[in-house]
Amino acid sequence: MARIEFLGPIGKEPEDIDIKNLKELKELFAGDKKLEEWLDICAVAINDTLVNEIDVKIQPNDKISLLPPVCGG
Amino acid sequence: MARIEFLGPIGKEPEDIDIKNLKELKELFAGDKKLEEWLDICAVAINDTLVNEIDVKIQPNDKISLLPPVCGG
Amino acid sequence: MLELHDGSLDVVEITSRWYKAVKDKNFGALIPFIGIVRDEKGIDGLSFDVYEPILNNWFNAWQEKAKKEGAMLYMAHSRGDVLNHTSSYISAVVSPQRKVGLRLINDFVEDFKANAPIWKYDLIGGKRVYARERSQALSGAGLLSKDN
Amino acid sequence: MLELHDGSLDVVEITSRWYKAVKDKNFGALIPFIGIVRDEKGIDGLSFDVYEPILNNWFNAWQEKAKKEGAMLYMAHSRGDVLNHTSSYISAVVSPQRKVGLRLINDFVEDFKANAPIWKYDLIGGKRVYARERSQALSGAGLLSKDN
Repeated sequence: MARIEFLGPIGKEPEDIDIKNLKELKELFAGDKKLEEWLDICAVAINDTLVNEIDVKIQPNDKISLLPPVCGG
Repeated sequence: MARIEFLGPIGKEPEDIDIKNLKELKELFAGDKKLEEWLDICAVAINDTLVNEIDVKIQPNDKISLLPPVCGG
Repeated sequence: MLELHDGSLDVVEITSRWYKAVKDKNFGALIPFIGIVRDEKGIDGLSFDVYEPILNNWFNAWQEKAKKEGAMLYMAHSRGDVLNHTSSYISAVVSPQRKVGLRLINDFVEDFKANAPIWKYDLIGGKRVYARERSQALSGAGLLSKDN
Repeated sequence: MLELHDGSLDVVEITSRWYKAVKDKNFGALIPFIGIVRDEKGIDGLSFDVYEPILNNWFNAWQEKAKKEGAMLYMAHSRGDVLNHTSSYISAVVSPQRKVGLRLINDFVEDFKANAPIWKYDLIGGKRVYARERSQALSGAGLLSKDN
């Protein structure tokens, strides 16, 4: 199982999910009205590295993070 | 009499001189071997404002300053 | 040289400590950038969430970059609530050269604003309100969007 | 907000005082630039002559410029001897906006280097040696040169 974390203002508990790539995650989330607005603006990190491609493979024990727009300082 | 100040590293005491413009000052200094190397690199201020023209008039009681190259900080 | 603090930063303590740590190391310039929370739009202050793993990676990459120019970076940031007129963020560059230092503090602070995984909230009437309109999307944002 | 000190600057005292003076005034950013004398070329330190009347004019013109952008400038400089690993120069910008502040500290420090009427000497074996090769001629230099 991979673990998905919803960071910062998303305000949602982490979930363990059984997926093989990010595309499956996207399909899994489709229709989640509450999450949709976040998905449009969130970046995605796998094991703390930002990724830019949807067909990235997911290994068991991978950590997937959703990162909303940032504003430090 | 105008007063001329030799600032920073020139290391020369102020002098009171009777001139009507900067051109006369230049002529006055011509031949002063020790001063010549400074004149080549010094800027000139009259009453604490830098000037760029040699035919500027000098009034009695004006303060003329010679400013060598600077390096603050 | 990245430090996270709960609540407001003690500016005098932090900047004095950094100065003392570097003063004998023959850097020619120390340039801190100190952010102070402004009292505006009726807020009582700001609040922050920080995601440390990616923040550490981001900072370490910058530290390597600075090292290649003979410079070094410091950064302190707050977690949680930071009231108006106190500090939530301090960065500093130390550099042998003035011009390198001035360029690095500019580029480092700007990149921090765009890429550090920190989320800002306005504190209004005891509530945290996500500062959405001042926030910037990270690289690759929208990857999981249904429109993508 | 221009101050001249005999000998080395007390960095912690000066920067702390400036921070306390501005922290409640709703500026968003304080950016000090702290110059520290480097131990190099066998010098014991640096020494400075300052011509105050023109320095004041130069600083006041910059302060007006900063004010037009809602910002404010501070500067402290040493007169006389400043030993290695101590500070001879601190400038600071306070600004509501980060970008304005970062631009101003860069432009202010660079213009200071080119135009402030201050003369630098290396301290070598108890003697003051004019740092001619690191110095910059002011606008209009050579006006009285016989070759001009």
